[in-house]
Parts: sequence; C-alpha cells; structure tokens
Amino acid sequence: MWSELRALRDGIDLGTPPRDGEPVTLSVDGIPVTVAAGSSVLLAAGIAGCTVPKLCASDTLEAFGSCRVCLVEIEGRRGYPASCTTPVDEGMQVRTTSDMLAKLRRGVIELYLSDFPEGDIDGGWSQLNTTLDQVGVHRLADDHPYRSGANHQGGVLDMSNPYFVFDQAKCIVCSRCVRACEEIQGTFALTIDGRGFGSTVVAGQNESFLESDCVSCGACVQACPSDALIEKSLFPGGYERADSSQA
Amino acid sequence: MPIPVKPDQSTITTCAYCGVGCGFKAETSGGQIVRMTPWKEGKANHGHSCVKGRFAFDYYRHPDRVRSPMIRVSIEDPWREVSWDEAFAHAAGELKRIQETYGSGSVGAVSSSRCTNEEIYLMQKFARVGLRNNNIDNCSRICHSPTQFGLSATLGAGAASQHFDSILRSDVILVVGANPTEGHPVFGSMMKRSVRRGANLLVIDPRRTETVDSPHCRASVHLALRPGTNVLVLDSIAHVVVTERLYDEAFVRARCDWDDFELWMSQVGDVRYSPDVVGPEAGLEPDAIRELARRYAAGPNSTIYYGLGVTEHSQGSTGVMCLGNLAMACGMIGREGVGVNPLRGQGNVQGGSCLGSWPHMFTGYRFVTDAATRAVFENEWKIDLDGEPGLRLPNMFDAAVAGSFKGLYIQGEDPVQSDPNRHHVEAALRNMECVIVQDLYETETTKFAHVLLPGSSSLEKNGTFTNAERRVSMVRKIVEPVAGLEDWEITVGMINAMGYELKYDHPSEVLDEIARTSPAYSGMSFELIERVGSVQWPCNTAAPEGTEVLHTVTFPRGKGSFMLTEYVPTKERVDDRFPLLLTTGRILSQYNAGTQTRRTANNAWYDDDVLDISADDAAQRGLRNGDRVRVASRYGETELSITVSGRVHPGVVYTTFHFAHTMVNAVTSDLNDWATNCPEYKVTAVEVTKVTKVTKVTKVTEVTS
Amino acid sequence: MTARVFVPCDALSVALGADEVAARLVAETAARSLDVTVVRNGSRGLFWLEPMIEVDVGGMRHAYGPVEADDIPSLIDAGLLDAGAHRTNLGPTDQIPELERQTRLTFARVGVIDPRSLDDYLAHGGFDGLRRALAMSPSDVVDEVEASGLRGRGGAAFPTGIKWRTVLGAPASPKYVVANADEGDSGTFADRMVMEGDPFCLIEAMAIAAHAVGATHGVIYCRSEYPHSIATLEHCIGVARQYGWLGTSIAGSVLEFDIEVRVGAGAYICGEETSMLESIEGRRGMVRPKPPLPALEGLYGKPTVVNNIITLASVPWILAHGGAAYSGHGVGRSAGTLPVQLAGNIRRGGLVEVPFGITVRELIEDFGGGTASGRPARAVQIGGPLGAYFHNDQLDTVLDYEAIAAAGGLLGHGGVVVFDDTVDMAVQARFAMEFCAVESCGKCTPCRVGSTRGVELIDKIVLGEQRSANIAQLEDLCEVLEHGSLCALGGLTPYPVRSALQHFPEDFGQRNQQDEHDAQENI
Amino acid sequence: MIRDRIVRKRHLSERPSLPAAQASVVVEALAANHHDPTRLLVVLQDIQHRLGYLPHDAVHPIAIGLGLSRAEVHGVISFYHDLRTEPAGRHILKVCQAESCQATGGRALTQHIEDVVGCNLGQTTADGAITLEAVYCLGLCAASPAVMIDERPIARVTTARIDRVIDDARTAS
Repeated sequence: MWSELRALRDGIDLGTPPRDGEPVTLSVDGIPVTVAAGSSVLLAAGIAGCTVPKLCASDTLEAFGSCRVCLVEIEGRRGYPASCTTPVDEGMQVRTTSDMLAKLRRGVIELYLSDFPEGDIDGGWSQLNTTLDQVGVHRLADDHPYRSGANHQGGVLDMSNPYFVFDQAKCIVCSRCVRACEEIQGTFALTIDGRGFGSTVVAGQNESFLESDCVSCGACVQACPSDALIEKSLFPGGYERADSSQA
Repeated sequence: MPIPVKPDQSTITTCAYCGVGCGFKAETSGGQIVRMTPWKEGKANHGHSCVKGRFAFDYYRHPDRVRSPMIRVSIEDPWREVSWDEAFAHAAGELKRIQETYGSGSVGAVSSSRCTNEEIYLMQKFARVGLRNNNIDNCSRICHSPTQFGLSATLGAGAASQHFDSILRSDVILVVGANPTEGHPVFGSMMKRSVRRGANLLVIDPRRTETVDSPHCRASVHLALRPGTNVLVLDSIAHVVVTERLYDEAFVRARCDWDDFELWMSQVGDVRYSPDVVGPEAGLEPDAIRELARRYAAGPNSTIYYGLGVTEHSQGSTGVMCLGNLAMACGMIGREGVGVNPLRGQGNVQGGSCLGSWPHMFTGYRFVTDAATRAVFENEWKIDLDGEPGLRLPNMFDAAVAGSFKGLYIQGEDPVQSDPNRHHVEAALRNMECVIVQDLYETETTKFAHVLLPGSSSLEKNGTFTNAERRVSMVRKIVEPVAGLEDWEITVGMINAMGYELKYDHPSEVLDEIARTSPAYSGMSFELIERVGSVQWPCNTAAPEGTEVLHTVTFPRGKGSFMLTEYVPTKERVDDRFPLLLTTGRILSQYNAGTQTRRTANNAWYDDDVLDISADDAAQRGLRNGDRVRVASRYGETELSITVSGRVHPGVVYTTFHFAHTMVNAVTSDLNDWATNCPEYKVTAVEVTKVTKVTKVTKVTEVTS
Repeated sequence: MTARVFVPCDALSVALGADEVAARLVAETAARSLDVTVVRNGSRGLFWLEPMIEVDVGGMRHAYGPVEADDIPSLIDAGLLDAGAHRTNLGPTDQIPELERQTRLTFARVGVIDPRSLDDYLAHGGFDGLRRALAMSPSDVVDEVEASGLRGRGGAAFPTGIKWRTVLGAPASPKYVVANADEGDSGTFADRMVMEGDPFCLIEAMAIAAHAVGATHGVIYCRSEYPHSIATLEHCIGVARQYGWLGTSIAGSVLEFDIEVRVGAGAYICGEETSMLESIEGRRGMVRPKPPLPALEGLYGKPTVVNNIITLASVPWILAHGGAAYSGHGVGRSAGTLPVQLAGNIRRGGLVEVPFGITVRELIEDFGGGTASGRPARAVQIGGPLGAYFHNDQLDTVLDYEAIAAAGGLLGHGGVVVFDDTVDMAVQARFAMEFCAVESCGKCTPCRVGSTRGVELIDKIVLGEQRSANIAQLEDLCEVLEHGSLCALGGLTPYPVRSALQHFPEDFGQRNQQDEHDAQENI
Repeated sequence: MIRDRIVRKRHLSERPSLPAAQASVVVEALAANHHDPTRLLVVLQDIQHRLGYLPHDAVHPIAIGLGLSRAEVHGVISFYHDLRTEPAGRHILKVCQAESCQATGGRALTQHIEDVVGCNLGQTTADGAITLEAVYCLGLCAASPAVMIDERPIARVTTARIDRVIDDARTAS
C-alpha cells in the first residue's frame, strides 16, 4: 500500500519508485521476475539481479529518462528504450546486455566524460564511479576526438552553503537535485538555467545557494550521483576544484 | 584533487531535533562523525532530512561542552571539577539534607524530552524511589500537556491517531496552529507532497506562514484569526457542522456517546458561535469559517494536524478537545487519511508523555492515586509508593518562591530561557538550596545551579525515542560521551546515591522493565525494534509489531466523548498601553532554545530572533526594516530587530525564541492553561517602540541609504 | 453591382507587398469612385506570383501577378474589373497550370475565401463535416477517420484514427484536443497557410475531434514567428463563439467545446508533442518520455489528441465526403493527398497539394521550374532540418512515406528545400548538428552534449585534423544520437548529417587526402 | 565563477521591489491570467509585451502570484529564446538562419546585415535602434531569404531592400 515509501531499502537503489499493483511477470535476460504493474523495466531488472547501469534514475524520484545509460532491448520492439521510463508488461522479454547496448552506453559515457574533470574520477566513490565501472569506461583516451571540446569546467563553484558545495564542473545535468528539491523536499529552489548544451543547474535566479530559497535539507546532495553537490565535511582540508580536466 | 573522505563505519540512529524522529545513518571515520545521511528505511522520513538533522551535528564537539561534573556551594562561587562519585554523593547528600529540613516534598525532578525513553523513565523512577515523592514533571508541561489532557478526555489516548504516511491518503488536511515546513520539516515535505497530489489544505493560523502559501502548496482556506480566539473559531466551525447537519450521524451513533453529542450540539449550535457573531471578534470573514467547515466535513478523508498554536493558550486543553470533538462529529477518525495529530516539538515529547514523568501519572497515563497501578510498580520496584500526586513544574517554582521547595534535579532543560515569566523562574531557582542541572553546556539555568552534571547528546548514548506518531525508534551511540557517562547512567548513579540500589547493564533492560509495567509497551523490546526497524505503540500481543492507526474499532475510553468547549477569552488583553498581540514560533534552521543549533553553522540562515511586524503597524510607529525596537509587555521587555512582513496581520507581531540574549520569555505572559498549566506563549499584549540610536550612527545610516 | 477584387493577406504575400497593393487599390478605386470591394483572401500558394490579385467577373476569378502597388493605376486603366488585358494578367485562376494540376482537398478553400468571413466559409462547404459528424456517434466518426487512412502530417505519420480511438477509449476526463501549430521546419509553411487562409477549417476540425473523443477543451499552440496566424485565429475563434460554432450546444447539439490559442516563445523543440504539452502547462519545454502516450496522459495528465494542423485540416473534408473518398487518393499505405511545400533555391516556390505518388523530380522541375538561380540543383532536403539530404541523382524517388524511408529519408511535414551546386554539404551537415545544439531542450545527454560534439567533429573533419578518426567518431556519435536520444530531435539529426556524408563525401575533404596526410606528418 | 561569500539569507520582504509602473503591469498580467500557474508562459509574454523585457525583480512577484518558486520562473524564462531579461533595441530585426534561406544566400545576407548595422546576431546597436536576432524559419520559405522586423515580414530580401529597412528603423522613433 505504501510501496513507493516503504519498499525502499538502504544501500539498494532500484532505480525507480516501487509501485503497488497487480503482479506482472516478465523475463529479464531469461530470468523470470514478477513485479507490481506500473513498475519500470529497470526496477524489474534489479529485482531479477541484472545490473543495468544508471545515472539519472533513483528509486526516490520519479523516472526522468535523461541519462540514457539504462537502455535495454525488448523483444518485438524497435530501438533501445530507456528501462527507467518503460513500464513492465506481462510476458515482456528484456535483454540488458548486447554488443549494441554496450556500444551505446560507452558512447553516452564518453559524452559525459568529455565534460567532466578527469582528476575527480580516480579514487572517487560516487554513483558515477559505479556506473563507469559497470560500463567499463573510466577516461577518454588521450587522442580521443572529444577532447578539447566546449565544456563547463570553468563553471560556478558555489561554496556559499555552510555544509555543502556545488561544483558545476562535476555536474552532469541529470536534474536529480532539481527533482529532489521538488518531489521530495517540495521547496522548488533549484532549476535548470538555459537549455541544450548551455543547461546548467542553478539555485533560484542563478544566485548562490545561500541567497536562494534553498532550505539546506540535503535532498539534492543525497540525490547527486556525481558529487557535484557534496558535503564539505568530507573534505577535512577544505574543498578544492580539480585543475585538470579531460576537456 | 578533491577526493572525499570515505567513512569507515555507518550506524543507524534517530534524530533528536524534532518530533518527526528521522532515521539517520551516522557515518564516521576514525571515530569522528564525518556526515549524517538520512536512512532510506527510516519509517518516519523515508530517506529525507532537514538542515538540522542532516548537517547540524557539530554541536557535539563544540568547545562549550561541559566535560566534567562540577559542584559549588553558592551560585556566586566558581565551579569546582569533581569526580562522578563525588558529584553524586554531594548532590544526593544535599537533597536528603533538604528533605530532612523542609520535608519530603521539598525536592523534585524534571525530565527532558531530548532524552531517551529509558532516561525519562529513570527520572520518574528517581523521584519515586529516590525522593520517595511524585514531584516529577517533564518539559511537555510547557508544550503539549494539553494534548495529553484534551485527547485523553475525548478519544482516550493522548497521542497522534495516525502514522505520518497517512497524510498521503488524505483528501483534506486541516493544519491548526502549526507550521510544519519550519517546525517539522520532513513531515512538512510529506504534507506538501500530499497537497501536490491533490489534497485540499486548510490552515488556521494568525500568520500567513509558509504552510499557508508556498510554491505548489497553497491553502484553499486560511483563517488568520486573532491570537487567543482558537476555541471561539473552532466552536464556530463546529457550529457550522452542527447547524448545516454536516456531521456523520452514523459514526457518532456507533462510536460515541450520543447524549454527550447532543449536549455538545446544543452548546456549539447556539447562535453565539455562529460565524456571523464569531467572525468580527476573531477578525475573520464569516463565510471563510463556513467554507473551512464544509470542506473539512466533506472529506471524504479529512485529517487534522496541530501544534503549539493550539496548546500554548489559557484554553489550550479546550482547543485540543475542540479538535477531538470535530473529528468525531465528522467521522474523521479510525482509518487511514483521517485523524487528529499533534506535531510534537522535541524528539521525544511523546516519550516524555508516555513514560510517567508526571506528578499524577505513571507510564501509560495511569494515575498514581490508583492503588492497582501503584501495586504494579511497588511489586516491580519492591518499595512502597506515595499515592498523592506531586507538584507540577510551575507549582514547584511557585513553592520555591514561597519558600517551601528547595531542591530540583533538572535533566537537559533550560527553564530560565524556555519557561514563561523568566523573572519568576529566576527568583524560584535563587530561592533553592540545591539545583542540579544535567546538560551539554552551561545555560541560563546553570547560572543558578549548584551541581552541574555533563549530559550526553543523542549521538553519545543508546536508547529509544518515541516520535510524534508514537513510533519507537533506536538511538545508538555513535561516539563516546564526553564525560564518560550516558545520561541514563547518570540518573542511575543519582538513584543509587539516594540509597536505592539499582543496576542496569544496558538501556534495553530499562525498556524491558517499561514493557513489564506498561500495557501499551508490553510487546516492546530492543530485539523487536532491531528486527523491524521501529515500532508504533500500542505494541502488545494483539499488535505484536505495533499499531499504525488508532481508534479503528473502538476508542481506548470505549465510546468517544464530546467535551463541552465553552469559549473563555484569555485575560491577556490589548489596551492602549499594549495594543499589539505578540505570538511566537520557530524557524527551520534553529531548534528551540538554540543550545545545539546555535553552536553550528546553521546561524548562516538565522543568527538572531527577529520581530515580524505588519507594514501598517510599522508605519504607525515610524519603523523600517532592520530597526531595533523595544518590545514591552506587562511582564517584561526585550530588544529585537524588526522585519516588516506581509506574513502577519496588523495588530499582531511575531518572533522566535531561539536566542538566549533576546530573552523573549521575559516578555511573554504568565497566564497558563486552565487544565495543565501549559503557558500561554502564543498571546501576549505588547507595545513596540523604536530604540533611538546615537546621533552619529543615525547619520551614517542616512548617508548609506 | 459591387466588383470584388481579392488581395491575399497571408504573411508571405504581405512580406512581398500585398498590404501596399491593397491600400493602393482602395485608394485608387475610391479616387475614381469605382464601386469596388477589396477582399483580403488567403494565398493560393503560388508565391512566385504573389502578390497575386484576383477579380471576380461573373463568378469566375481572374488572376494578376505578381502585382506591385505601382501597377494598380495601369491595372485599373487596363480594365482590371472586367479581367482586362495587362502585363500581369494570368488568366482565369483555376487554369494557372501549377494550380490546375493540383488535387486540392485540404487546401480547397485556401486562397479562395476571405479567411475571416464565417459567411464565406459556410458558402464554401464550411461546417458540413462537423454537421455530419454530429449526426454520427463518436465511434463512427473515428471509424470514418480510420477509413480515410489519414496519417499524421506533422512528421511521425501515425494513423490519426488509431490515435483518436485511444483517446476515445481513455476513461479519464476532461479530455483535450491540441493543435500543433509550432511549424518550425525550414521549408514548410502549409500550417501557416491554413491558419491564415482557412482558419475556420481548423476550428471545425478540432470540434469534430472533440466530438469524436469526448473532449471539452482545445488549444492551438502557435509559434510566435507567425503573428498573422495568431491574429487571424484569435479573430475567427471569437466569431465562431459568437455564432455558436464554439461554446455550448454547438450547432444545436450537446457538444461543448472551446479553443484557446497559446503562443510559443521561440523553441523549435516545442513542436515535439510532449515538449509542447509542457509548454502549454507553463513549464520549460522539456521532452517527456513516452510512455505514457499523450493520448492517455497528455495535457495536464489527461487524455489528449495532439494533431498537426494539416492533419486536422484534412478531417472536415473527410467527414463531409467520406473516408473512402479520401483514401481513394494516394498510393499504398500513404492515402490521400500531401501538401508539399517547395522552398529554398527554387524558381516557383509554393504549396503543391497532390496525391501521394509523385516523384521528387516532378515536383521540383514540373511544379518548381528548377532552381531560382538557374544553376543545377545539387541537393534537396526533404522533411525539414531533421530530414535527409537527397542527391540530385535520387530525385526519381516517389514521394510517399514508405518510399522516402526506403531511400534513407523521411517525409516529415512535406517540406522540400532545393540547393543549387554552390552548396557546401559539410557546412549543411555542421548546421544540422548546430541546429540540434541550439534547439535541444537539454534533457537527454546524447542530444545535449552530442550535438555540440558533432559540430566540433565536423569542424575538425573539414580542417583535415585526424580525418578518419573523426569521421569514425562522428558515425559512432550519430548512432548514439539515433538510438539513444529521448525524442526525434536528437534521434533524427543523424539523417541530414549521414546523408550529407554519404552522398557528398567530397565536401568533407575526401578530395584532399594529401592535405590530411600532410597534416598528420606535421603532428 | 566562485560563489563563496557567506551572506545572510535575505528575508522575502527585503528583496528589492519593482518600480511602481512595472509592478502594476505584473499585477495586471497576473490578474488577467487568473493567477493560474499553468499560464506562466502567457503571463511572461504579456509582461514582456508591455515592458519590452522581463525585469529581474519581476520574477519574485510573478512566482508569488502564481504559487511557483522563483527558480521555476527563472528556469522558464531562460528556456525560451523569445523571452528577454534586458531591454531590446527600439526595433527587433529577426534574420532567418534556416536551410531554405541558406539555400538562397541567407548566410551572405546575415553577414551584410551585421556589417551594415554594426553588431552581431544577439546584440543591440550602440544607438539602441536595432536588436539583431537569429530566427529559425519564418514560414516564408517559398520566397527566401526572409527577415522580420518587429512583426512585419519581409521576403525575397535583397541587400538593397534590407538597407532601406535598416535606414527606416534607424530614423523612425
């Protein structure tokens, strides 16, 4: 009756909120799995024990479908639907791995890495690190054509909040913070400024977090998969931005 | 290259900052807390948090911590550090000396809702087996004692009828005298989620709070009543329900005492409570009262959440009864999505109420005058118990001023700052011969103490908290207590020093004792809580893993009882000298008297109490944003800066009470609830005047502005 | 008897001087005390002849064009009102070859009537379709649309009847009809011509849709670049309300339906239906994932018909004449007619409504008359900025959904943009990526980041840097865009890029192999 | 950019207020749209129509009036290219950059316009007469290239024709 809240498990992220509903049985990589109607394919894959990489998806937030690393193949359907935004159907046959899926996921991750500070990857323990491990790409090759492109590595470093930093250089624009502020906290203090490549996460009217309507509940920090929003207390020597980047 | 520290250990515990009781994971590295993250499986918070619980934990390692027991003969003397044993012996010796000189009833104790259930239980045990009297009270006296009284009288249980998640099943949410988004932020977020999903929000509050109007959350009806008219307005709502026949007759006939109901109908149905009469007196549009009543009665699932804006009045208990009556009349009780729910201030106010820290009640709200109940405890404790109710905290202070009360053991409370009529409290403490304070820091109250026992924070001890939805959750020791002892061990030391031999190896043994003696807790144990995460009482053989929704079949008192709720205006009135009504509340980033949060970076948001005043009232007094003003009442005065705010109506001013130096409680009235002595913090007639600054500063201001 | 002279009022005619012509005509006839009414009609779509004025002589329309304001005195002198001979005389309008060869169903009234005149509309068969629909059950109306074989003309070509049936079957209420007038594809203007030439047709169509699916509210989302369309629609919606064609008890039936115009704010992506719904709801035009389909959870989360203007404008004819009559036109699964828009470097640009089945070459050469510059056509982009570039040796491809797809393209909204041999296709490919970067909503990563990387890669390719590696990366990127994007903007941007690369490799430095070799030597 | 100054959160009522004339436009736009948050874009368009742009400090009253947050309103403003946060020149000249106009010399025309006017697309001339904007299709593609000045479309644009238009715009008030 309260699955979206009470079926959440510490240390496990099912990717999309658990649902209440009639049981639906499908197969993921040949493994039969039964989940509630209205659940996502991503959630079903997780229950079946199949690891589908993800970045913008979290079981505390409604599915969004922006990161495109949770793509899967579904028998009888064209293309490579995002498993987070695809609801399960009875009898559905899902494949979570294939050469094409691996290639597409690598391609998407390379796009992320083309605008991410290289020095912040080794030794990190964010969800992004986990996803990179799953996809099997950790850095762009030195001669990768994406290097030296336009980037946001000189973006805002917001230290105004006493407890956390927002480092735009590490932001992958997945909107999890924006959505957490809206869906979980209900303050609506964050937004995406601009659009397209120019999209950036900002507080209020592109102002510091402290000046904005942010109430510092921490939901955005909790939601951030790439440590762009992170507690200052984890940096005993103070937070410094990495100076090298892949870009 | 910024690689974040990776914590080496993570421990699940419960936040102490408010009655929501969020589950947290305390993550440590090398024995120090590096961060607190919300626990996804916490049933009160489901992985959410607020700025206090999530970030404001540095207070535990603040240099101001009291690190050793200290004693002194006179409050003029400097403190002398002593061993625990010497402190216990000295304190107990003094209490026994006072009792020998002034009588058994000349000493007492007060417990804190920031402490665990086990510690609160031990405090009442200290009074009953150590002091051998019933002079034990708890700090809910000054916040939610009317809840206990009013809900027991109507429904039979002085606690929230629902679990927090229930609000997602509500079609109509009535919030009375509470501001969840500031005071109970994680529940506030849940409430907003329900509103965004289509629930209709109704608010009764003198201020246009964030609860009334914030992004995607706007009250459809807001009754901005004049402070002090709660009961009048609630009776008027009942009047509409009665006269428009909006009540649920089938429910009332099945579940409630029909004769009581008819009597109640004849009272609230009288024309003196019609919206047309009440509206002008309460400063409301009569149609708004009708609209609210109709929406609430229409449901289908309407729920009530209320806070100190209901209880902290001279008719606080009556106000609570009004809410119980209203819910029963409309059949809005006994299932998910409905109910009557107090929003508790401190982390363990519900526990403070349940665990017998009352001068007239044992655990589970059973009277000390009842021989059968006494027998339960006499059997458990192997000691004869006093059957006479003891003194309430305000009575203890009154008695102290009068000279008959001389010793007090205060656990984690700062009555000088928190309690009403500061001058009276100070006079009472000055008159005592032994004041024992157990606290994290030196406070306004420790200035009057003779024994100072270094308390342990909720990060430094094991035990349980009961939150505002009756949920008992585990508090776990993350770091060692600064002075070596957890609060429960200190109280055990005091009990032993008083001559009653007692030994517990772990707080779980205390909870076991509570379970043995208290029906609502009879199924409760650390083992159960460990296994299922948290448990809502009642927990017993009928409900082995606890109870989410109360009153589903019957009320604990059998038939629900409609209490008569005649409106009696407070004696606190505005006049020419004091034309404004001051009301008080709290702000998100600070917590109560601020002892903890003021010692964190939360001051970045709010570093002083500020007086909100309407533009009209400010203009009349020649005041501008940021001006310093003198706030004077019949009881005292203080100085504050003002904010000209659209959130208060003309005639009303508002402030918080988080900062010791502002001494807001020096201004508040000493009137209190007729039934429980809960102080009337929410209504004080005041005048606000500009503090004239030296000419030089004024000139500088003019140049820059 | 009052003579009637028609001067088009559509935006392109105005852009070519129609307002000045009309003003001069009024002034000149007044000065000569001639009894003339100047009627502002829509455009016939023969834009190389605009401003094209027409005179009604004995019920027959005679055309003159292109006319400039300064031509008016000589026209009147030449006996304009009696269809007299003049340098600009085109003869009877219906016999202008480029018009005569068309099959005008959807555009039957466009250019003929005064778009703001309800009487004119009614006199030309207006609301016949709605009257017939109201006499039918909603399900029968949907059957009729299904029988017509009509597919969405906005680009996705989804069968309209199936979409309507989904909305009809959805239990939730209220339901909405949204008309997508965010015609952002370069080379297209058919929607604009309907809105400015036959707006009541759109109103009628939406009312039919409302009846068919049980909707009560309609929204026309029109791009801000079309101020003339917006003004015309606003006027005509007001008239329709006044005369009971919108509001309650429409045409004496129980149908209750009203329409509001919402204006876009400069975002191509809002032509994508879910992004449009977000925009109508007052938010950033961020694409929503599908499912849920808008037909089930659309505007404000309620069942919603979202149709393109041309799709809707085809419906009244279908209802008035029957689905079978419509499906009698066209070929295979491409039933009915397609309003093709000839644009770019073309001699006779304009609107050509023909049954599916015509070849691209017939369109460009027979109707369009070749390039405007007189140079050879080199490339043709079909289907807007996300459509493939066709090489001039592919021009015999038949214009229907399946044939265009088989040739590696897509028909889109029926826009055909011709380029002569001066075009640099690497520049065009780069523009395709740049357009995606400019107009991306920024939600999904392939489109948000990939489009910018695409521009950078093409720049490097053109400069000859690491050419083969960059081309390989560009191809990989196109794969990620096509299969990984959330919506068609990212998903289709590879079409123009790949087709340019495939058909015009020489523009990407293929002929400069030596340069690349040199460049590599220098590294 | 580094934002590290720790400033106290400004209280709502301390936010800078709009000049009265602008404030009344905001109030009217909100009322005309029934304070309906789903009409945010319409409200913004109405206000820009009357003020010429959307002042920074108008965002707060708009948000309050519609029950939205400032961030949401800001996000919407920053998404749509039509919406501007600075005043434009007296005339707005939109020059089509899309394919049909590219096929008919649109790139050269754009360069010519930038040279004649003396600023680039997205900029306003020093005398405040003209703001140049890129536009992607005006629907005049059968007679490309095309521009639109204010709400007046001009098709089959030649350099001579556009020079006259620019001259007129510079001299007209």
